[in-house]
Amino acid sequence: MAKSTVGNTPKLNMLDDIGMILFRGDLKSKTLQNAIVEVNGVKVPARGKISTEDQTSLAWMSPDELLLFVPLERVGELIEDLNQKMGEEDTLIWDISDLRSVFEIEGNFIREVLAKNTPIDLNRDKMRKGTFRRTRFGQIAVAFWFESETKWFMICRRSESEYAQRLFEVSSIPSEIPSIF
Amino acid sequence: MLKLVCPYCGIEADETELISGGEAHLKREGPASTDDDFEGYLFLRNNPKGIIFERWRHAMGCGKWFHVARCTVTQEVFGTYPAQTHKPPSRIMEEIKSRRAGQVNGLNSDKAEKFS
Amino acid sequence: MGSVLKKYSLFSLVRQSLNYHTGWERAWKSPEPKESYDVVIVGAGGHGLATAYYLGKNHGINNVAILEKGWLGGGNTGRNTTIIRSNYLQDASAAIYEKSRSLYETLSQDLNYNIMFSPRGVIMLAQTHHEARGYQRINSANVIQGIKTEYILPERIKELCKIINIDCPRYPILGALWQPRGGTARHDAVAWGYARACSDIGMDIIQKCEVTGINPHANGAVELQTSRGKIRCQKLGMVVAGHSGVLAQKAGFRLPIESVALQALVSEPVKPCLDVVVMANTVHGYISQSDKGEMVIGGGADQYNNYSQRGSFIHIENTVRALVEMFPIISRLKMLRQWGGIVDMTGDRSPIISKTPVDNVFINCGWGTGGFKSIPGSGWAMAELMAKGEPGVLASPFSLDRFKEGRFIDESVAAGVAH
Amino acid sequence: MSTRLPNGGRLVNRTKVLNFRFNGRKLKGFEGDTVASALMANDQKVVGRSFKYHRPRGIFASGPEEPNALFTIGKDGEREPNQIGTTTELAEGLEVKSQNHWPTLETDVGSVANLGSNLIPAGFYYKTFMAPRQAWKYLFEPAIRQSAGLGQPPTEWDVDHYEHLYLHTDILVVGGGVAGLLATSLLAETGLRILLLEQSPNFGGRLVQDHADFGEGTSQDWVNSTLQELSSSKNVTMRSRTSVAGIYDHGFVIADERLPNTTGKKGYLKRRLWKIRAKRIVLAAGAIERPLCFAGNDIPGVRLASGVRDYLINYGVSPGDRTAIITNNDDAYRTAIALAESGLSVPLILDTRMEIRGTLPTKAKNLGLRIQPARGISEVLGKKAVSGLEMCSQVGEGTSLEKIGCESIAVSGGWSPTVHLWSHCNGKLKWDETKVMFVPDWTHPPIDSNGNQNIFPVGSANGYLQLHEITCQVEQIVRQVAREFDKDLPEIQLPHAQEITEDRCYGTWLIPYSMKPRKKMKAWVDYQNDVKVSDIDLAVLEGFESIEHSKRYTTLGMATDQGKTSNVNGIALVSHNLGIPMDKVGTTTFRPPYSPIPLGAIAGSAGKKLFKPIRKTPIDAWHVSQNAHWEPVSDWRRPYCYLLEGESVENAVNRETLRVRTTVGMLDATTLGKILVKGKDAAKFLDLIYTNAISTLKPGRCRYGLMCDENGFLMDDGVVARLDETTFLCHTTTGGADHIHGWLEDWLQCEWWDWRVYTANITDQYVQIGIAGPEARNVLDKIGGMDLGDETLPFMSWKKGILGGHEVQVYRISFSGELSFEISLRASEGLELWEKIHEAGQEFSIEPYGTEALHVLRAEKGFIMIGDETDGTIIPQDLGLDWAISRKKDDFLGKRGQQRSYLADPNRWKLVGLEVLDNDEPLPHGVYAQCETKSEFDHPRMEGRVTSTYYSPILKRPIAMGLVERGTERMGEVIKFNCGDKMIKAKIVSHIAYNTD
Repeated sequence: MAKSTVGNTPKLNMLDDIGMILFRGDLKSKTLQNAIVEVNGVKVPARGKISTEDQTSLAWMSPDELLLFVPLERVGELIEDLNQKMGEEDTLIWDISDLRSVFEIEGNFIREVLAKNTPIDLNRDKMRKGTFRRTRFGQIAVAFWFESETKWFMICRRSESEYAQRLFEVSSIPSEIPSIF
Repeated sequence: MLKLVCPYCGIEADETELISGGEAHLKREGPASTDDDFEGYLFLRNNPKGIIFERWRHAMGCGKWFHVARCTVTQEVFGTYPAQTHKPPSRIMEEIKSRRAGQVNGLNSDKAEKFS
Repeated sequence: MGSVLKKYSLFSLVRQSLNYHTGWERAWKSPEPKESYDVVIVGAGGHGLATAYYLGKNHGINNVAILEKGWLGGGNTGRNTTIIRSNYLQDASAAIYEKSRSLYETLSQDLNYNIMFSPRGVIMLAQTHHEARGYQRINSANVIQGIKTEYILPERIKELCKIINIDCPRYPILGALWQPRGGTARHDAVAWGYARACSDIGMDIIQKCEVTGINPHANGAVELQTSRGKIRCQKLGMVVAGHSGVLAQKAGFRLPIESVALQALVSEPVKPCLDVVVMANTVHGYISQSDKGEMVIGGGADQYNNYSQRGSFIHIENTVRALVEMFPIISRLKMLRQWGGIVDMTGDRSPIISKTPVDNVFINCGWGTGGFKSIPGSGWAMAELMAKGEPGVLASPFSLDRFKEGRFIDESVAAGVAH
Repeated sequence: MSTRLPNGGRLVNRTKVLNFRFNGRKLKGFEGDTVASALMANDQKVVGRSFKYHRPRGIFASGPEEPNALFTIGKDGEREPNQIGTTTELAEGLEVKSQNHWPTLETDVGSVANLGSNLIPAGFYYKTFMAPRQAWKYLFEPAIRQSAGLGQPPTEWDVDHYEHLYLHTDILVVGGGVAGLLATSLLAETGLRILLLEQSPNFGGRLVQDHADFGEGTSQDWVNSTLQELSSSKNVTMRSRTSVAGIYDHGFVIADERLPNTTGKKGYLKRRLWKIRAKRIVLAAGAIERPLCFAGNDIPGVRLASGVRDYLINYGVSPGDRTAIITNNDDAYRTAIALAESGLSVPLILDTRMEIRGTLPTKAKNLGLRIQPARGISEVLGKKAVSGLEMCSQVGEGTSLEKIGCESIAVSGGWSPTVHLWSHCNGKLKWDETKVMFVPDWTHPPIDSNGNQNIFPVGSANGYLQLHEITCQVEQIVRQVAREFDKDLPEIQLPHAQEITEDRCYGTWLIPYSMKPRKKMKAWVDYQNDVKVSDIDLAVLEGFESIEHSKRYTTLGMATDQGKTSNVNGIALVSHNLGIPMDKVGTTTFRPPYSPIPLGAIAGSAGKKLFKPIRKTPIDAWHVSQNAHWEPVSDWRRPYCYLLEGESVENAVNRETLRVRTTVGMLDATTLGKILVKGKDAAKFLDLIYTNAISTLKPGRCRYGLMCDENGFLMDDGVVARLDETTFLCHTTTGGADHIHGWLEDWLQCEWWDWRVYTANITDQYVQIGIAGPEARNVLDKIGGMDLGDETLPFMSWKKGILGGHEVQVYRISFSGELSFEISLRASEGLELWEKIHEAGQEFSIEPYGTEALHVLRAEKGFIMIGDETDGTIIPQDLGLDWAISRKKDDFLGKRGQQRSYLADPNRWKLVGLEVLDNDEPLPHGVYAQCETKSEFDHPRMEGRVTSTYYSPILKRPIAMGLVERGTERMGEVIKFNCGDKMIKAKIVSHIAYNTD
């Protein structure tokens, strides 16, 4: 039955200075896979996953798109490197560090707060560590993943950040969080 | 409220994560086409009361278009498949046949011929 | 045509009350189908019945059967939000919807059946500059078309509609297109009134009669296979809204039509607080309060092909969200019932009243989300087309060939919606 | 009198007294009471007035099926009409008001309608009020509206709030009665995710009040231990106070959770709308008791037998000292027994059946109760409260045999399974003649997306009323459900339920069978909507034979209870009238919601500032600081203009426009769409997307391009910059970015999928700053870092560089005719550069300008604006943009569409300028020009319209553009615009008004 959910309710913090690189190409290509590993030290993630090593995360966005999270100061050099390693292969590699906002969500009952606004299956056996889920949060497109039960991440378009923050705020009022997951 | 498996992401997507795009497998008619063919391409629709092959976009997800075989009466889904094809794959047609044994009348006759 | 039925009036009510209302006659007869008719109309909804009625009334064609797969008035006629207006932009639309609206004005008297036409006025809100300009444009066209509309400002809107939130934070109300003689009517009564009048002039309304096959070339006649036997006719009119494509296929042609679900809902009844019809197209919601006191609410159509008469909850949610934003007090009214209809959407969202590729087969469809308001005008125009074999002024622009020619009648151009 | 008994009431806490008011009167109840039980305990007989005849109505039932006890509850911003008293929990300080009467509940003027009820039967309004014609609008309709409606609508804004919650589950169990609890506890073993929802505050359903023992001990023990066991199951989620309202396709379910206000503060989370995806649904929604149709069956004091039992056992409330029972089944004897065991009097049990042999009647008999078989009620005595009844033979016409005094009558006409949710998604029903009820037809179940049955009714929802049957059947069905998940339930010992013998219910639809017409006008079928047996007769008589017709004609089942107690009786009466079986009459379609849900709950948290996202640029806060007047443009907000203190919008626009023309202005152009297109086939692809040739564009250069849809209609425009051989940056309109990106992807994914092109919508990555005006270059030079001279950066070219320390791309393009640059840089640095430019520009009197000045500037130069000059039916050729349509290309999107006869017609309306003759009078927006000739519709023919009209401050006169029939061939001609109250003449001129060379 319902447990009290008051205490350590989740907070949303915008993270600055995250470098992001858009990478479109044929994810099955050997050249691409090698280039990615060589440049980032992280393998191309499986479908619907995100893989992380140190400062770098690679997220599967679509069958021909990755999103690279890297230290901001290295974006330029990495893009150059990737472009060079991809050689003649068709790619689109672009610095999109400012395209989206990255949020860190910390606290308890994060699943419950998200479940108020997203139609995805947030049960623990479905939304697992390593899952990178693109979906909607209220009316805007976002993606979620997490490091631990009490530390999640969300990205959305920069221009929609305020909406995301406000919606999160009204969804995380301590006395109004149901205990579900 | 439909839910459809995005064949690219391999996950069930909620209708609110998707955008519908109407009948699939339309053949584009360009500048050389006749008035009739062009009208057919742009306007005339099978609009079946039964099984439709249609387009959906995983808009709040991977952004890809995919195709769905769905019954417009019962909302049964017979499968989804990537959009890069001119006709439904055979596994979809098999699924339809196995579930609708002997009553493919939901299918439009021209498509049924073409695809069976 | 001489009326066989006893006239409805206050006196007939008083007279019948003396024997506890056990002496009333059937509103319409329930005959067995004959083998052949001059005209068969498929579809006993508002449009089909109105077509039959005006075939008789305007053209003296009374040997008519109206076939209905289910119960009469059971399609979109009985499932809509009953809005009547004619503040359309394009000449062709303005003409037929205004014809329709003006027929509604006297329909109760014409049919001797109170269809409760209530010209309480329709407000279409402008909530972006673009929409405001669109409505000013419609208003300008209406001036020339002879349709009485007015572009009004927020103060006047608030006077007409006290419960509106005039300064919504997101989409402020900039103005509105106001049609004082638009309004509502009792939807079922429209079907029943036409049915009673058709039956009265000797037409056969045949319910639970599904058309299963059409042979357009049966020795100079059109022959229908139905669930109640074969029926022949000289001319066939298909007036079946969402099922037009299904019927057209039986006759051997395709239509520029897709059938989708359109949903509506009502709240529980409360005392009167909304005296006009309000349409808010930027946020996709419209609302009026029925005579019973229920808030009658509609919104945008579902996007995917659907024949199931039930739609997706997200559309209900979006519509309600929009209206709660516009009318904050309704948050505490409760949704009592929601339902869906199957509407037939054409390539330009305007209707089709037309000859078809098949001789002696005529079609009236594609009213999409605008069907109820057009019933009398549509029937009038369709009857003329079927009686003469050629379209009159009202029907002529709505022919099937306009898609091939690129001759759109697009009402969405001014403000983005067609309903 | 109905009163609180000294003892009993399993759900109330007698130590906690709650004060509340009913119509201003101070009353007391207990914690655990519903509003209805508290009112009954206070002997409130009349609780409301019926819809049409304003007849006094008393509490009739004890659950959501209640047709009568509807109240307006709360005050001010908390006030909510039409609350169901039988499901609303009592709370301290509650303000309860009865509804639909004037001036008071006791003396209601509206009840004159009751006197004339014979004159106004079902559908009377269709037959009258037709003359004189105007009278409907001005007299009859207002009168009808005023008397209709139930509660008063709220007048103030809601102080409380709402939210949604999505949950995915393997199995949803609807209903926490014995069947639901048992099903959940059996399924809990499987480890599947289970969600159990119960509409009332308490689990157990009817188990405890109807059965003393279940399982090892008392039924209450069983409920308690089951709940305890379930609450420790990790895979089970349970919620009470949560009513499942609707089931939609693909296992989507909505449920309405009522949250108690635990703190008593104003402005709390009042409702939570659950949006559930369930793979399988176990429907244990129970059943609802039916009333019987006899004369006077609506007089306050007549109640459902199950309700009487609930009030007695659950709340310790006596329905009155003497309760007569009328029934056609054995279950009502439970009420008789319970009353007798509480020490209350049961003077008579009328049973319409001939033979009565079951366990329960025998027990009643042994208690010394008087049972009268084959008897009915001729008429109930009393007006605002029951004072007695006249007994008659069931088979006759209703001759009174005996008068019985009583204050309360408990009615049972049998039970109807709650099949609403089964039916929402097309599950069919069948009439079970032996059980006398509509039961789920398992051969036509609702299905999931795979075509498999996804709802499994159990217990009384499936037509099983006997406890031992229910347990067996639950187990059997739950096993089947588990197997669908490849789970096997272990062999288990079901809780023991005592078997009792019951005679079958007998379908008694009229009491007495040959009821006279006069009595039929007093025998109610739908209590709230005032539908009588005579109304159903009338509907059938007039040919409204389809149940859908008779429902709509009589309004049967269309009240707030949606016919929960009346539908089956109505169907039976139609069947009886037509002489056809129940199955053939059929049922009306059940529609969501099962119980009404507040519109606020449906809207959820998305009110006020969350109604729709507002997209903001990184400069937004700066705009706010400069007193921006906003305009929504798609989801963005953009400054329309910036208001100086005391300045009007009009003056601000003029000032900003002149600023650009005379010195320099700056514009936040961030919202313009920016789509990257890259790949070996990018140029070939864009040649098909745009009407003009893009492949011939050189890297470093820009070109204005047009996009059409396949109809040929102009859809979007913008500047394309070629970044390198294979990379293009396509600018779109603000509103068009997402749509155009989707459009490009659509063609790439679905038509030309083997082409080597990638796209990306990178709009938000950049801030774009427009600098326009004669001093534009001077401002940027002052900031320094780039040579922006004509040689290095000619018109329609772009380059990269460092400006004021920021990496930028500078586009030399113009939408105003002035010297103009658009500077693009990463969004996070945008505000900094914006402020630098603003500061550097001070010596050139730089000012920000908004969208309206932008529009005036472009209109002065005759540039078109998507949405103003276009409306979805305009082709580029109409706008004189033939130069942007390549004749060399074989194909582009829209080319074929433009070849069609209507689009190729030389008489199409063309874009021209319009110069008003009477100088100061501007042309209004959207006005049409009319000719002397008539259209086919007999009104003046239209020959043109205004698409853009502004005051040009630089020209000091109004300017306008419009589309005019063959306009470009008619230069100098004067045409007349009909502006409603006057005609304005305008000369057709060039569409370029300013600086025409």
